[in-house]
Amino acid sequence: MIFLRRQLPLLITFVMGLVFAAQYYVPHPASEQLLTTVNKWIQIIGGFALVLGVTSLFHLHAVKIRRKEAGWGYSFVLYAGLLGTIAVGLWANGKEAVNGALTAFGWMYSYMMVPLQGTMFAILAFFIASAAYRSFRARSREAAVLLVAAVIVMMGRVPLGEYLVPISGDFSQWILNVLNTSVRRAILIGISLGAVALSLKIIFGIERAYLGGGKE
Amino acid sequence: MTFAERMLHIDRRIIFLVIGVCTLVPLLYPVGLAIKVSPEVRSVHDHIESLPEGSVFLLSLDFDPASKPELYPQAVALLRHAFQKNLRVIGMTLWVTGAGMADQVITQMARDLGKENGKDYVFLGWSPGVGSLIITMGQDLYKAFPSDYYNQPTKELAVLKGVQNLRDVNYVVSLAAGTAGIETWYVFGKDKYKFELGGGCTGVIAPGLYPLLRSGQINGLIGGLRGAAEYEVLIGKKGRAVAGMDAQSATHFAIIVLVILCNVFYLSIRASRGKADPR
Amino acid sequence: MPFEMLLGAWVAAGLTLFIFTFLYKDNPLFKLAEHLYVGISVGYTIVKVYDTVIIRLLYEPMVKQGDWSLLVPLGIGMLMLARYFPKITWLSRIAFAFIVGVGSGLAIPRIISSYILKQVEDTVRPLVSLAAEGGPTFTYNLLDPASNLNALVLLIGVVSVLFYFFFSIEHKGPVRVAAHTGILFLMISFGAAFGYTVMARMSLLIGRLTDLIEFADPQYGRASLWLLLATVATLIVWSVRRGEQKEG
Amino acid sequence: MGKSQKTRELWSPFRYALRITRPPSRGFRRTGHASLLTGLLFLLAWAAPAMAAELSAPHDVRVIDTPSDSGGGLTILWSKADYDGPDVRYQILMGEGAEKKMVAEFPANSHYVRDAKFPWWTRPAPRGFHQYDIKTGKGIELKDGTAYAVSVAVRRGDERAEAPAVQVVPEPNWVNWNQMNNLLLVLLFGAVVFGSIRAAKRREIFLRRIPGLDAVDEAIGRATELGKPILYLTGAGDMSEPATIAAAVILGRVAKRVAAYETDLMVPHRDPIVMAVCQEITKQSYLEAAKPDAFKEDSNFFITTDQFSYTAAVDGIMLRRKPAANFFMGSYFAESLLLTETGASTGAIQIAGTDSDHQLPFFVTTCDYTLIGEELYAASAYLSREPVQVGTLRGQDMGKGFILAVLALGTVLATVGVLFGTDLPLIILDLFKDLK
Repeated sequence: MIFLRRQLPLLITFVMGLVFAAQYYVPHPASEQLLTTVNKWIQIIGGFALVLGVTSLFHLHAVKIRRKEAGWGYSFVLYAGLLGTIAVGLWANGKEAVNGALTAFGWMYSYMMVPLQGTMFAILAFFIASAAYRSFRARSREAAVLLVAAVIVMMGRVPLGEYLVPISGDFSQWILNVLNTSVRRAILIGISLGAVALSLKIIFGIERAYLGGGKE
Repeated sequence: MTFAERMLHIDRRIIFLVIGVCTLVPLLYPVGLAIKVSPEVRSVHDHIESLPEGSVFLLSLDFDPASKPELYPQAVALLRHAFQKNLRVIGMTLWVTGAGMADQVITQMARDLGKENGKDYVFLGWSPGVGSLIITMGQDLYKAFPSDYYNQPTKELAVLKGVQNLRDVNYVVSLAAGTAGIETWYVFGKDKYKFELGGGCTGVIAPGLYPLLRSGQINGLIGGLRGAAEYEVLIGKKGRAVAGMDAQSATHFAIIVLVILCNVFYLSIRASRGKADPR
Repeated sequence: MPFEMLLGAWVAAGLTLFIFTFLYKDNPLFKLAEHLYVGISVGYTIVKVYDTVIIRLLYEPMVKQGDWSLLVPLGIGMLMLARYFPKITWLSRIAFAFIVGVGSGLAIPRIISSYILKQVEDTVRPLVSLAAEGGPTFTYNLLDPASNLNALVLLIGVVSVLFYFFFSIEHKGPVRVAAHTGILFLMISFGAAFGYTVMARMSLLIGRLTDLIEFADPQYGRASLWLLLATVATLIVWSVRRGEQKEG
Repeated sequence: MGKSQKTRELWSPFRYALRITRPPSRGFRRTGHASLLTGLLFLLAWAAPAMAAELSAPHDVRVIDTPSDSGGGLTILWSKADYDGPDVRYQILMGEGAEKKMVAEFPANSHYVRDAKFPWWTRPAPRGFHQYDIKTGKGIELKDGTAYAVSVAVRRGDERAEAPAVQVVPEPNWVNWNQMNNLLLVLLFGAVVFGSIRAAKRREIFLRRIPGLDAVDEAIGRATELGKPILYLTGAGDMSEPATIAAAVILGRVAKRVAAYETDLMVPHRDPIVMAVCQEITKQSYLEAAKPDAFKEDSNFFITTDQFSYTAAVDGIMLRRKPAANFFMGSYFAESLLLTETGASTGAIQIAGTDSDHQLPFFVTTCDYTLIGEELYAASAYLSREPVQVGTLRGQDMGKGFILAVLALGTVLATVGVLFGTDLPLIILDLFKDLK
């Protein structure tokens, strides 16, 4: 029993990890086939994980409604949106359009999902402005450098900027292409080493946080 | 609290308002700031310009509502240009979720320019298959689309007279928000049936399509809202995209001015208090 | 104008405005849109997962093509639900172990390839190039990403930022200088990325506002205008009533 | 095009008969260290009759199954010739007799082995040789295990010369030798990491202070003073991402402090598995802090997987519950700014840590402290002081040191290569290339 509980998961991780790391070095079609199959499997298993999440969401709002917490009425709105979408979606067999004509599910997607999502994104435009006002202060040399770079790039990306300061377009391009690339590259190298180290530790059973409960 | 301090802790809703106004006003009353036209946009325009009246122009609107802000203005500009040049326009989409919107833009533009459905243009709608659909169209257009979006039999349409398959199409432009788009049209269409192909795409995927442009697989590329604005400048009809670029300039400068102001206030406070950080 | 499009315009314009009210203050209209959004998006994901996973990846291949090997992922997926039964909770670990094991294995060689080798390969460039007549020269055109000067700047940037990320040595002496240069590079890059993103976000805002302007057209029954009025009126009423409640 | 091709083929026998042999090209002598096999082939080609004064058939033609591929591919190699230039064209032909067809035609100064990016350990012929790969696709189908006849012809205007066809069988391979440098690095780095973990178990390893971390305690303290809750986000990643694991480890530390002070903790999630894991971790922390009763199962809760509806909900929580401290650890996308700006407007202390480089600018500008990239991993090691974590960090530092050395040495070697026109530095440089 102890073996099943503690060792079996580690063994599975170990075997799967080695097999799929090795898969990369094998160009044979059999190895490609293996990769496609397991990708499909992961997708299926991931689908079940959603059940966990949805149950948690249902539970959270059910509690809110039961306890009549502040704003519990909105939980009903949430339920209505959720169940309504599912009903409409199943009715349309999960298809947004049939023969080029929108289904009710497609209608919900185009006229509810897309505007809601797009508007949340658009709110970022306002927030980015207020963030700039609040935090772009030349408190230190570093902060000054940051704000100057931001201003140059903002100038260089629009017609008015290119018109007022003709060099700003090329200069902002240079900052983006050379300076920005070098920094992102260094950050990437660093975090990639971290990611590889972590993956190795997971495969060899040294890191077990993903199993929950940290140490045991 | 001094004036500068008050200004530093200004209610952020005022900033929101500034940004909102700076976006909305240019959209409603475009100024039309000069926009540099890039060669890749110009080549799409010049190709359409070079087509004689009555040539067949196929516009594939391969995007869904999520990419509307960038690709819709491109579609409007291209359709306007094609209709003005009295080309025969065929509209279609490879994205099932985009059919309704595509129909809307074509109908709207045709109405604005006094074009008649079936005679000057046709909207074929969507049909499954993506790559194989393009291949079928390359062999026989009427097999791929026996009827158009409004269920009119395509064989009887005046606009399609003399058009058997994709070889009879003079220019194809795909406005794409991803795959099932420009690459698809190249691989399954242009490669085999030898029509000229142009593209338009969202800003996000544009860098990935530049290799196709450099190798001549597509003859031009309209990238994002900026590309749409350039096209509008070329056809001399400044529309949403140009207005969008004005709005973009306005907001960028609003932010730059805000940043400068906030530093002026900040530094003036710091000067009056010595070196202490007035956070 | 077909009815569903007209209705769509009204709904889309309304929801857009409701979300925008968040800029003023958290309020019932935003909360309504927010909860609706969460509901619809979860519902949408459930339908899509049902359609792709249950129907297209599981049911059809198993029943129509007799691919019974899919019972394996089905079984592993079921194990995940063991979390709900305290006695057999440990079974769900098998599912986690499978996913994480495959993920880690796949990651290692691919990360080395595209984030380490590829990046190193592209940073290691000769600092001289051959001129047309054959002699070595140093090209310093800043606008050409492949020029020697840019190769040098790139190298300095990568090296100094890497120095900043050393954790097991003290930052003093030359390391300190390098790490400090690294910080400057970091800040320039952050500033540039910030400025660049401003453009992308503004395009989205422009897109939303363009839609609202379109829906203000008479053919949509001036949806945006009427809804804007209604939204503002609701907000005023709400603020007044809340003010009264606070006083009372 | 097809038509003219046929005419040319009709003509070729005559031209073939009129040819006079001619010594091989200069190019071959330069790459004189060719393998024994190439040498033999070269002799064969030398012996072959019928070579034109102006245009000789391609020499040393060798056709092999494309090495390190998944099958359906053939590689043709032949030496370069005097006449290589833009006006002369090579043709690749497949099949025999009437079924012979042209697969490709290209200028004779293109398609060299050196363009094909082989590392030195798998290069099938000297770098000056020509190379062409025939692959399944684009109207060609090569079946594994079937023999194909392939030949190379050269054409200048109307002149044409063709080398004899070679039979070869395409096959899939079991090892991609081009990527062995990748494997070598994995093994090397693995050894370094495990070695330093062992070292860390035996003795203390120095870690420099990370300034953002002092702020963690400060933030928890302030929340307790104010009697307000703490909001902790673990990001958008799943449990196999290092950032998420680091976020979960740091959550464990934060939860322990929070438990000791009996402050409220809220952890909204986007990934159900991460939620499940974090629940366990939080529970454990409360146990360790000897406050198991204070643990609430629903302090970790799921909202939705969708980016913006999640954000809208978390923003709502910030505005309604007004947490005194917001932690943003893990990986983030465009939602970062929506979260941090809303948080800032409620006056909370904000501490972020992420390896999502594209979101770092927003965290850096809007949060009080930000753990940049690897600092996030370092923070979890610094806080836990576990030998495994500390040792890993040490191993990563050694990896970075190694890469720094490669960058410096590599640049010097590459420069020397250009200055002296030599290929020798490639022996080292090839080891650090990403080859497919």
